[in-house]
Amino acid sequence: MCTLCQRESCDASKKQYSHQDHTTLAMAVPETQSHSLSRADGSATFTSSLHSILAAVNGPVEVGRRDELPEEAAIEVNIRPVAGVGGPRERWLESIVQAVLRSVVLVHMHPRTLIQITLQITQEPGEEINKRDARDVVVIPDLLNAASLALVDAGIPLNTAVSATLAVVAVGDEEIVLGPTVDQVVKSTSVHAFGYDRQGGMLLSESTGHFALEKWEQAEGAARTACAAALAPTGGDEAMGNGGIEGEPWIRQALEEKVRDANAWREST
Amino acid sequence: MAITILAPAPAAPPPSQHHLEDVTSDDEDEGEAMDIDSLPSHRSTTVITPGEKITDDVQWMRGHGTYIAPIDEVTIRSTLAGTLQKTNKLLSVVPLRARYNPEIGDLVIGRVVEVQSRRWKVDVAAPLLANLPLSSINLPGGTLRRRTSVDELNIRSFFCEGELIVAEVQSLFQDGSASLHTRSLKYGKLRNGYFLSVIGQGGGAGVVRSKRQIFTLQTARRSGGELQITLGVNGYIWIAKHAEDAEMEKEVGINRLEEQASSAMYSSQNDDIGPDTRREIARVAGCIRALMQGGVKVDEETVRRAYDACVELDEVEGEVQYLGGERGDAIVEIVLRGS
Amino acid sequence: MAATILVPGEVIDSSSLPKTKKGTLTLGPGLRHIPPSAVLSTTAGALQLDHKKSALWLEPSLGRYIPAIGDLVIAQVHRSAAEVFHCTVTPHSPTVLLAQLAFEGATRKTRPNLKSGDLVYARVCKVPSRSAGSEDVEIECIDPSTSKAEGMGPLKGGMAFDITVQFSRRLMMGSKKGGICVLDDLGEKVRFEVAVGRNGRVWVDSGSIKTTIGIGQLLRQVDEQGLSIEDQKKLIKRMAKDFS
Amino acid sequence: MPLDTSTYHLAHLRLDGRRWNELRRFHALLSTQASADGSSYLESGNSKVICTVTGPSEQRRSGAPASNAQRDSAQIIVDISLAGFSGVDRRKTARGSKDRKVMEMQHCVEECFGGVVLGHLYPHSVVQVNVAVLSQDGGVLAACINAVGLALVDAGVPMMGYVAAVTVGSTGTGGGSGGEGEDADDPVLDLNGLEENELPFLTLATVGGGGDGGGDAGEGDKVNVLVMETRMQMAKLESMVAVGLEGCKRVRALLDAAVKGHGKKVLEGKVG
Amino acid sequence: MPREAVPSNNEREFVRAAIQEQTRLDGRTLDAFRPVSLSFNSNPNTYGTATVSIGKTRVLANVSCEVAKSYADRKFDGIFTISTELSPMAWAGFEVGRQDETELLLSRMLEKTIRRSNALDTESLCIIAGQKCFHVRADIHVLDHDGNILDAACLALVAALAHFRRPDFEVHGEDVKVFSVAERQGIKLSMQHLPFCTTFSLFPSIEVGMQLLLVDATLLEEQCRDGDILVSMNRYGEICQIAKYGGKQIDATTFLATNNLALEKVKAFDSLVKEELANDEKRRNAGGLMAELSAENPRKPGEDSGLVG
Repeated sequence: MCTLCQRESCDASKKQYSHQDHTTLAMAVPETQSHSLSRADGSATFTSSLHSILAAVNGPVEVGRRDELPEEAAIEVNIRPVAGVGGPRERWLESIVQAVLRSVVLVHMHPRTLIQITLQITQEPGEEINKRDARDVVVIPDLLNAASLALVDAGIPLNTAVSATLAVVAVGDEEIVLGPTVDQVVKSTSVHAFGYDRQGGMLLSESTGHFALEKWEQAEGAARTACAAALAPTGGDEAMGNGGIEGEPWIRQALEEKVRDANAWREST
Repeated sequence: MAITILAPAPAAPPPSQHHLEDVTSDDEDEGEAMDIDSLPSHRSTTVITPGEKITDDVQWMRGHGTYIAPIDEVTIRSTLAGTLQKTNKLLSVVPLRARYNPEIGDLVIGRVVEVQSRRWKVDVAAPLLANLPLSSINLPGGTLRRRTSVDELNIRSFFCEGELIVAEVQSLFQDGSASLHTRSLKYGKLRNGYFLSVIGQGGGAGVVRSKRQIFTLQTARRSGGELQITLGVNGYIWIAKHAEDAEMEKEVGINRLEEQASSAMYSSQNDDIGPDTRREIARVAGCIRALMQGGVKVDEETVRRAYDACVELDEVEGEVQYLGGERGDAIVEIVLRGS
Repeated sequence: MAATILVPGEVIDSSSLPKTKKGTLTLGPGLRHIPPSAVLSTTAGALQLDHKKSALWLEPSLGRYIPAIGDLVIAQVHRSAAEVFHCTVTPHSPTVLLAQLAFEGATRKTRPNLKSGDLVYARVCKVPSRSAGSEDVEIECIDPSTSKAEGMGPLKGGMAFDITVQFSRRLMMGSKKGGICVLDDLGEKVRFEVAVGRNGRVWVDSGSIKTTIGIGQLLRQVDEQGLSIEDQKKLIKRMAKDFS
Repeated sequence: MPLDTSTYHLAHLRLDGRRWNELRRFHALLSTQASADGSSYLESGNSKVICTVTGPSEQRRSGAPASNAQRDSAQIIVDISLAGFSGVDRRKTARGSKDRKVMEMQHCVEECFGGVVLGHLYPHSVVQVNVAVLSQDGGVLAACINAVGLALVDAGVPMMGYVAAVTVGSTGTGGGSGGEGEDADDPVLDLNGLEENELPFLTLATVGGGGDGGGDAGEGDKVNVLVMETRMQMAKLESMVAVGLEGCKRVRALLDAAVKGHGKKVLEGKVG
Repeated sequence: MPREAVPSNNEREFVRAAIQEQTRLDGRTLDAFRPVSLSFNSNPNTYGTATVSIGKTRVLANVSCEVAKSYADRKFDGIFTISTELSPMAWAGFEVGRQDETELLLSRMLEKTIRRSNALDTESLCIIAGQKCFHVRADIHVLDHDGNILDAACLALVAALAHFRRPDFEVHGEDVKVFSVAERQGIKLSMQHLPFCTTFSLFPSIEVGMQLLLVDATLLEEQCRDGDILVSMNRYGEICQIAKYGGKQIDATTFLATNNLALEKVKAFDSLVKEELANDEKRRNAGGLMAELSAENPRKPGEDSGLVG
């Protein structure tokens, strides 16, 4: 997280810091914490430069008759905003996240059950973004990342690991910024949310704002590389994409650390 | 600190049909523990109320409607409002009114509310639904016929949801719910009549267990024919046209009779019932309602007496269709006078 | 060498698969087979291999307990039906079935009278599978080969503690393989009965409330803090004073 | 407008002419609704409540079967509805969605009788209680509790004793600034609607036997319900509860008289 | 639709027997809380987000505010609403969108403890009488449920309210200018007192008919108890609310005991909130940025009281 930018956004009158360190592929590494809750089967905290999200997964649990599917597990996604009760915006976000997760979770392995995912937004940017429709799109990658980490923590069988990121096109120089700060979102012409599976297959794409197709392609390319990087094997020299991998494989690191912690006893015996 | 609480100031009670003393210092209230030994061996006539101390004498055993206070584990207290009944050393409280509690051998009328794979769930006005297993009914084609899987599939052809049956309580489950049977010619599906419920009418009356729960009543009108009245112990009553042909068939021989009866047994079709019969059915129902209203128990004796009284009053004071209100009171009065 | 750590959806290199004569591999939790020969991870974990049994699986198994045949579990009776008890193995999951006759010496007349909320120690004997056409999980309190209880049956008294699924697995593995010595070491100091369920529950009865609570706290502490054998021994030494 | 308590101190009388320890007129009837298993009608001053009891009867399985664990005792379900004309202001309430305050009252009555009814005698069954508040003038919760108790007695549902409920208020320094003027704190019993709006008050219910009449030491002094929702110095509570306990005893005697009177009438009507 | 999870008979009997021996599963005494911690969101821009942990129980309270139209019948008051919604995140037994008993009681208790007791001075939220006012809304998110969510929620909400800063505003005739955080530092809400709730659980004592009181019950203890007494008060010993809904009957004198114990706990909560508020202030002031900002926009004395009138 860039403390400079955070500080700056609170004081709009003084803009003397540049964003050079945030341009193009380099993105701030989000903070994650696995199994942050005691009751839920799986949980994760995910903090990006914009949001902080707490995800909890319960499942497979008993499903109500109405939602029961004979051949697969039902997936229920619940998004709760930090202020106010959920409305149409949350229902819409839920439908997007649910659609992605349905394609990722191996639903046929637990037929006639329910996998319940609750995403609690615990911190979100203030009014600056609220006024724009970008507010809805910016949260999607964070929701997806949080949900997928919690699913892994809950041991729910998955088709693939998931990685998502947000890309914005800056006003003026039309630079692509990944994992932007509040300020960068405010000063952008378009906002794009992308999600990929481990092979780089696209799972999600939501955009808002004015942009040319070519800009979108550019953003998509950057996002794809960054997402692949997030899942890239640590220490491996596998080349992915055209250029070298920039950014840390933060998702893989988070997962590996978790596995290592849980398996520590094995090493000691 | 001694605090005295003043009783409400007496004021004119609101206009209502029943006038209860607002506050009574219940003049002849026993205050102390009552003298149980002096009680007659049947019921006492004083009302006991919930939580009231019955005795702290250890010689008594607690029965229905009582509990032992956990404080001293000796005192027997009432849990109901009712009268005390003493059976040898057993003390129980008979409630002024309560829902029907099934007992083995009770003749009950019930309504089928649910059909399950091998049994029916029957509402008999008890706290829990009663069970009627498929194995406890007479199957068409003779009592000796084995139950087959076809019968299980055709379970609705015997009794369907919403239909009324008359049955006997065969056994009780641990939770107090009843298991019924209809393995007798007098039991089975009810047709050709009128259903009446006297549960919840209160007053300690209602249907009482007696020697005969089913009886026929010759109506005053020739064209009215005979009526068959079934008084379910659970407070459900069925008043139907008496099936005359049943008498005739008795001579045909047992086997044949069973075959005959069984075919009709599960029919849901009503026979033709003449207007006079219908009127008499309504009259009996009116009489029973009047009895309930007057807080009189319902059994063969009182029903017959009420019917006679009704006919008599019709002759003396002119025929009245509605048997509530004054006419009802008059009927009750005659019934009570006769006893 | 540290085990390979996989994230969901990775294909396991065929060279690292155990060699097998018969050509059959046994896949454990966290893995799935995609015909013809690909083996994929379904969750994050370290790849474990057993060349003797030509088996491979991922460790740790995370999340909610999923019944597998042969597992010993502590189940809670939910309600009784005509022929079976409906039991819960993990809260909020669909109930599993326990036949009323699946107890040692049970006949139609002498079947155990279990009430809602009672605990049983049982073995998973059937899991849903499309090939077998079964939809429910079934458990039993009897070993069908010997018709004996073999330690299974209703658990009376005592206390059931919740532990993690992973920890219950280690407890079952014994002190050597699982790296947990608390039960063995405690057993030398105090008398108590214990039943470990793979579903993340452990039942303890020592006859004394204080001792039972102490054992429960000890287990929880070892579980939550992931104590090493040495730390466990130290902890027991410290707590042993309270027990005596 | 604060309650004018000046005259109270002079005459020791309240707005409606009662003394501090005086109950309002109490009128109770049993078996008022023929269609229910048990019913009651209760007036406490101008608060009027009607109550019916259905059951114990089998739990209706709605939707998912056996979603609830088999209950080993009867479940009491209370539904309270405040008639639209019962209060001073004719506020239109949204249909379907119940006021949380009313739901809290329902919960309170359910819990209150859950501890008194011997429910284990009726496993997996339901006692449905419906209360209609026809007129509100203070002590509505207390009136509901008293009425439900009578209706349950009428339905023959076994109970450990009566539940008698009453409200107690405290005059003097109303909300907040306690400390000084302790001597001005006088408890007042059975508040009417006006008093309830101005004074801190609590609703108290105790369990006790019919014949006790307060004779047995300790018996009947067990508190079943205590609900208070106005800000008040904690020092006041003791005297209020003490008055409330005595008030409950008195109410219990009134309830008992109503049941005995009803019972007598019933027994007279009996044949043979 | 997850079925309700009830503890087994073994657990129930054991917990109750242990409490009769004055022991609890986690080794606490009957009148001890689990470790209580309170933290505020460290983001310098965010005010009014407080997280409270009591043992494994965790509750997040978030206070937000917007300008709204005042209610016609309460012209001089602002609007203050509290919303509680339980989700399966905290416990799989909570259903989405269904109001259950826990939720009902939680919302009623917060309402009575904080709103009805006027902890927040709603008159200070008025901008133009009868027209505009602030609508302060508090959202309670229960994140992890291991019993005693009420005490935790109450503590979190009070702390969040005390921490929150509403935007400053200026009135020019009919026009209202509301300043964003960037323009002017927000203003603390006017809290009249800080009420807290303490929940007592009832368990049977060895003495027949007597009860033991337990504070801060875990979820398992809550499921095994005979009843509860909810007491809310502030540190001056003013009771805001007492609720004992039925359950086991208790001696009247028990309430005196609960009040005294509650007062003790409430004082501890009170100083915890004040201490953490001070810590937070210190942290925010570390850079001197806040000091600088507030110096730029000194609040005029009596600013808002003049507008309310």
